[in-house]
Amino acid sequence: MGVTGSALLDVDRIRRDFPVLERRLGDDRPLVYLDNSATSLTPSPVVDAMATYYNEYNANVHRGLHQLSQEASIAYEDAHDAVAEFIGADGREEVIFTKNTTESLNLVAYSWGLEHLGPGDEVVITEMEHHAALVTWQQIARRTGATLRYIGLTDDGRLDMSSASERIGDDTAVVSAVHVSNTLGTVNPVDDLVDMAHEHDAIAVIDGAQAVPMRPVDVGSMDADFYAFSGHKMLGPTGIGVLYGKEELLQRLEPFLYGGSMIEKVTFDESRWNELPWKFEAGTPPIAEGIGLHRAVDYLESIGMDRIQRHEEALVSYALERFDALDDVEVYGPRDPATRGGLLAFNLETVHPHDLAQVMNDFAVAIRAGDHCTQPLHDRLDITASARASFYVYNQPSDIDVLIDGIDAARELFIA
Amino acid sequence: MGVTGSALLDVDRIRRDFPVLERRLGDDRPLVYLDNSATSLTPSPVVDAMATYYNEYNANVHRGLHQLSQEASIAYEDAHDAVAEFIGADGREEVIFTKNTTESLNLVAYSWGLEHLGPGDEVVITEMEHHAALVTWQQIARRTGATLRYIGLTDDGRLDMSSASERIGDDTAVVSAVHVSNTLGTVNPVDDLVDMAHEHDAIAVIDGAQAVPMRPVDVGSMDADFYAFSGHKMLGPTGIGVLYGKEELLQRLEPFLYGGSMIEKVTFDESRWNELPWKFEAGTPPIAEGIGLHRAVDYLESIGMDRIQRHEEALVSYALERFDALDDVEVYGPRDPATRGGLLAFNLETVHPHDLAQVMNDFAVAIRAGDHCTQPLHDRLDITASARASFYVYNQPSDIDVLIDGIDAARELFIA
Amino acid sequence: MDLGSDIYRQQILDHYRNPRNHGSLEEPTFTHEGENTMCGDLIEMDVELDDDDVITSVAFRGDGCAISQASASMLTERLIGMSLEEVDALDRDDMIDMLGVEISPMRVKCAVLAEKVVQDGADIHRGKIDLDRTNLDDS
Amino acid sequence: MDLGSDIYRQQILDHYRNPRNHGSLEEPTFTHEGENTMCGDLIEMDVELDDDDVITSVAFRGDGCAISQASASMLTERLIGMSLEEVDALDRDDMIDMLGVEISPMRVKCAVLAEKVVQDGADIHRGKIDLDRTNLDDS
Ligand SMILES: Cc1ncc(COP(=O)(O)O)c(C=O)c1O
Ligand SMILES: Cc1ncc(COP(=O)(O)O)c(C=O)c1O
Repeated sequence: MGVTGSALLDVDRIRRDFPVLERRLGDDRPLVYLDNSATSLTPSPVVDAMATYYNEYNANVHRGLHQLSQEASIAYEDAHDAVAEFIGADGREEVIFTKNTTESLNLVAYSWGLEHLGPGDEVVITEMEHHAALVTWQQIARRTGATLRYIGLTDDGRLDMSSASERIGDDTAVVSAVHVSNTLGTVNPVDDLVDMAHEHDAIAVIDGAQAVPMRPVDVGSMDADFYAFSGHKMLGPTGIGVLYGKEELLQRLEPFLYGGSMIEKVTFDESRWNELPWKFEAGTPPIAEGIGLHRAVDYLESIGMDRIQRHEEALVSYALERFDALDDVEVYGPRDPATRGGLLAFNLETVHPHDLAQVMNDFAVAIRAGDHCTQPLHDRLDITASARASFYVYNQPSDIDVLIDGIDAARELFIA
Repeated sequence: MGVTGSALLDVDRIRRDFPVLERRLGDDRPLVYLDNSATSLTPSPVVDAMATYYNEYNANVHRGLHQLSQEASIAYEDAHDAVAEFIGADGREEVIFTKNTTESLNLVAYSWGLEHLGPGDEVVITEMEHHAALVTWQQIARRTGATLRYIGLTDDGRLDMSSASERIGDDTAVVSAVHVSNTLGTVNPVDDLVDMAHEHDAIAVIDGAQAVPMRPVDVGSMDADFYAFSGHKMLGPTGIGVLYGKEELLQRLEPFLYGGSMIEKVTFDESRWNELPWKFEAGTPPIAEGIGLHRAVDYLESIGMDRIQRHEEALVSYALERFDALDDVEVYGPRDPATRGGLLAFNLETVHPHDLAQVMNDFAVAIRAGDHCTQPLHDRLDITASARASFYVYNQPSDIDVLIDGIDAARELFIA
Repeated sequence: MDLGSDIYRQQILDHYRNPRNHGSLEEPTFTHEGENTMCGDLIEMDVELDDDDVITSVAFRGDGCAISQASASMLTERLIGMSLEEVDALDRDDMIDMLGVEISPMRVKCAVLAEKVVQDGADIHRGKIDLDRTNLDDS
Repeated sequence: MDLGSDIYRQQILDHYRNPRNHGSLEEPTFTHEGENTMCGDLIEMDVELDDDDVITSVAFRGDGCAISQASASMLTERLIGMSLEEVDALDRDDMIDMLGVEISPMRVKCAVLAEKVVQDGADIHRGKIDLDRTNLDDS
């Protein structure tokens, strides 16, 4: 089948942890879930960890003195430690729990951006940014009078590094780039981008929403100033995201959301802030979700992020091979599986992606169709929408075969 | 026992839905959970509803075309409808899901405040505000040059309405008040405050974090412009809060967080916003949490909010009666159970509240000790901290008896 | 495999593949365009009225998914002979009935785009509203 | 009821009820104050040194929970005769050992406040740091 067996995970065993994979849809077909870039499925250990919180030590955190609150506080703080270790941060001080990647990026844009940006400053982002970064920097630039500049793309959907060199200059205040594009699959050279930003005394903000689930990430060696990702895309629950920030930057940064537990002392006239990371976690935080995310991190580590990356590459490689045999399908992004994440956006000539997704649904195949929150990139590719298949730890080569069958059926249906 | 039996809920039956109440602590004593104002316990139907989402239709929303995404989208949108009906809003357009009350209030302060406030404008809040409102308006006033003014309190811990009349005037741009104080228990005359704000063309923002769990709330008849509360205090999960806003106000309001799914159209240069309420829900929302909150609302409605209010009153009334017999205990806030919520903050002379909470923990009684995120109010009361017992649907008069036993034991231990 | 029994009924596929009244009119009484930004569906419609405001001919062009294009094609067939009052009375259910298949909530906008375009076009023509183009996401 | 077996051991209660070295010194070599804002614990300590920088007497006053006040009282007894180098070497575990009970993570700050106050006071006295008052929440 063209798939190197040894690169693949033990999918049969992993699938047992995902009860939703037992769903049968439509004509009694087993669910083939290929919408992982939108959100991953959630294994039982993660769901159970959250239920255990609710059923055994349901309490608010912030170091209440009673037993349940102590247990919840420790579990919630431990979750920060686990995430810090998972991404190579220096400690929990550098790990802020938000509600999603989007809030993480907004936190940076509001707290850092409103304070540091002004007319004459340039915000450099890429043409392949997700709306979470693109719209946010666009609007914060507008408010502050800063200028937004875009790093262009090569024809095969990689960042044009000569364009990057042109855009990043002495007026650059911040470089914000996606680590793995959720549409092109491109794995961007974030180490280089971070270096280029730092050479010009700009900060580097990396959107890791698609990277952290798929490959080993070390924010320390990358030297990023901020790094954002979401729990729900890495086997964790909805309602939680992460913002990594360098400790010395976070120390100096003004808070974003104000309220309980991010303060140290409040009077009618003024307030002082709590220590990191709590200074950036106002109000009752996502407690169950933090505990669930911790369990998801453990689950991913028990598989091994290196092995997950190889698994993704093997599936993409097989999918590209099968797609290559279809001459009415256009696949976007780089061809080399080693330089792309485990997702493929594509279009079938003659069949609108929405129609394709609907036909796929009859095959119990879940793919996404639309603009994947990268409308400007779609404009750039001169398309209004695309279909996208994205793979994760429970996917197997036969899922790709079902996908191809669905494409064949859709073609037949619409062209016949 | 001084408790009108008929006012009480069928606690035995309700308790069966809360597995955590089977916990035994310390010396093998059954948990007595009296920290409900910090967070409520979570019944099995709510935990199950979230597990069902993860185990049966785990998907992102935003109207993906595959079956799971359709099911998740409908469930998530239905949750908005259920919450809208529960609080008397006109429809889902008026119900924004945030991560907690704190974010809800920050949303208003940032989106409405940064646009409308400036030097000369006055923000009127109360001396009993929770840090979520107090710190937020304090900081947004500071940024915009607006002046913060406080409505004072009467000696028995009610709002001083003559002070309110003085503070709210033609320069007032916004009146922000807590509905039920989480420290004094006071139920504020929010209808009057809203009217006073509107008479001076100011908007009225109400913090309902403690009110919605305890009593029927109708934002429509109250005529509040914004109304904020949290899921985790009303039997729902962590990670979700609600902001109600009047539709015409929300239509005109600039978005707060930017990103996916809050947009309608994005180009490299500009963006247009999505319809309500999605314009204010950027990124992947708290999907499982919305579904859990929906189930919590159903649970509360199946009991009946009127009956819950009477239950709270009966417990407070009994607790006040027992506290009255102790002459070394000071209880803060109004005496009349009909004008206060189901919580009591107090201090035992000679025993520091932290020590009291720790002794209580030996009795398996969970109370809170500290400043309850109302430091300025504590300063005003001339104390650094207080102990707080707060009641909910699963609490019973015997829980209060155990609380009193704990107080007696603490006194003996520290004074002997 | 019985895909056709569901949303892509033969009829819809037929209209999608061979759209009726496709193209443009020489001298339309009014023309109006609308889109469904989220999905990227686009419909532009030319309408010709007689002196009694009854539709005598109609043509459309557009781009988008099968539901949006087929429903436009099917609607044009029904429009001929209709008075503008009858056009006003069309609603979402008429469109779904006309398509004759179950429309998932996610695709209702695709199904009603053509209806909104002709109704907004008629309203503008009669001076009832002032609008450049219909955008379903605004509603 | 055996509460005493746990955190409120007889010793702690005794020190809390009858604090040793409570009050102030006539001519302290240095005085320093510290607080634990979150809990509202406050400790102010006077220290007198001889020419070899050995503590000859010490007194404290304060307000707060039993752990913070008893640990201050117990610490003052141990400080007498200590050199400033020995004070420097005190750490969190010494305080917890001295209390002789399990300290939950939530209350560690109460247990170490007195230690931080005397250490910061000694550092200021020797010109090592510049600080108005110790605030445990800053650390
Ligand atoms: C009156 C009041 N407002 C706001 C809040 C903050 O709620 P959350 O922590 O869920 O944001 C609370 C809860 O602590 C509260 O009692
Ligand atoms: C690259 C990228 N950035 C940001 C996001 C936004 O993540 P969330 O919706 O969890 O905020 C996504 C997911 O859609 C993404 O793929």
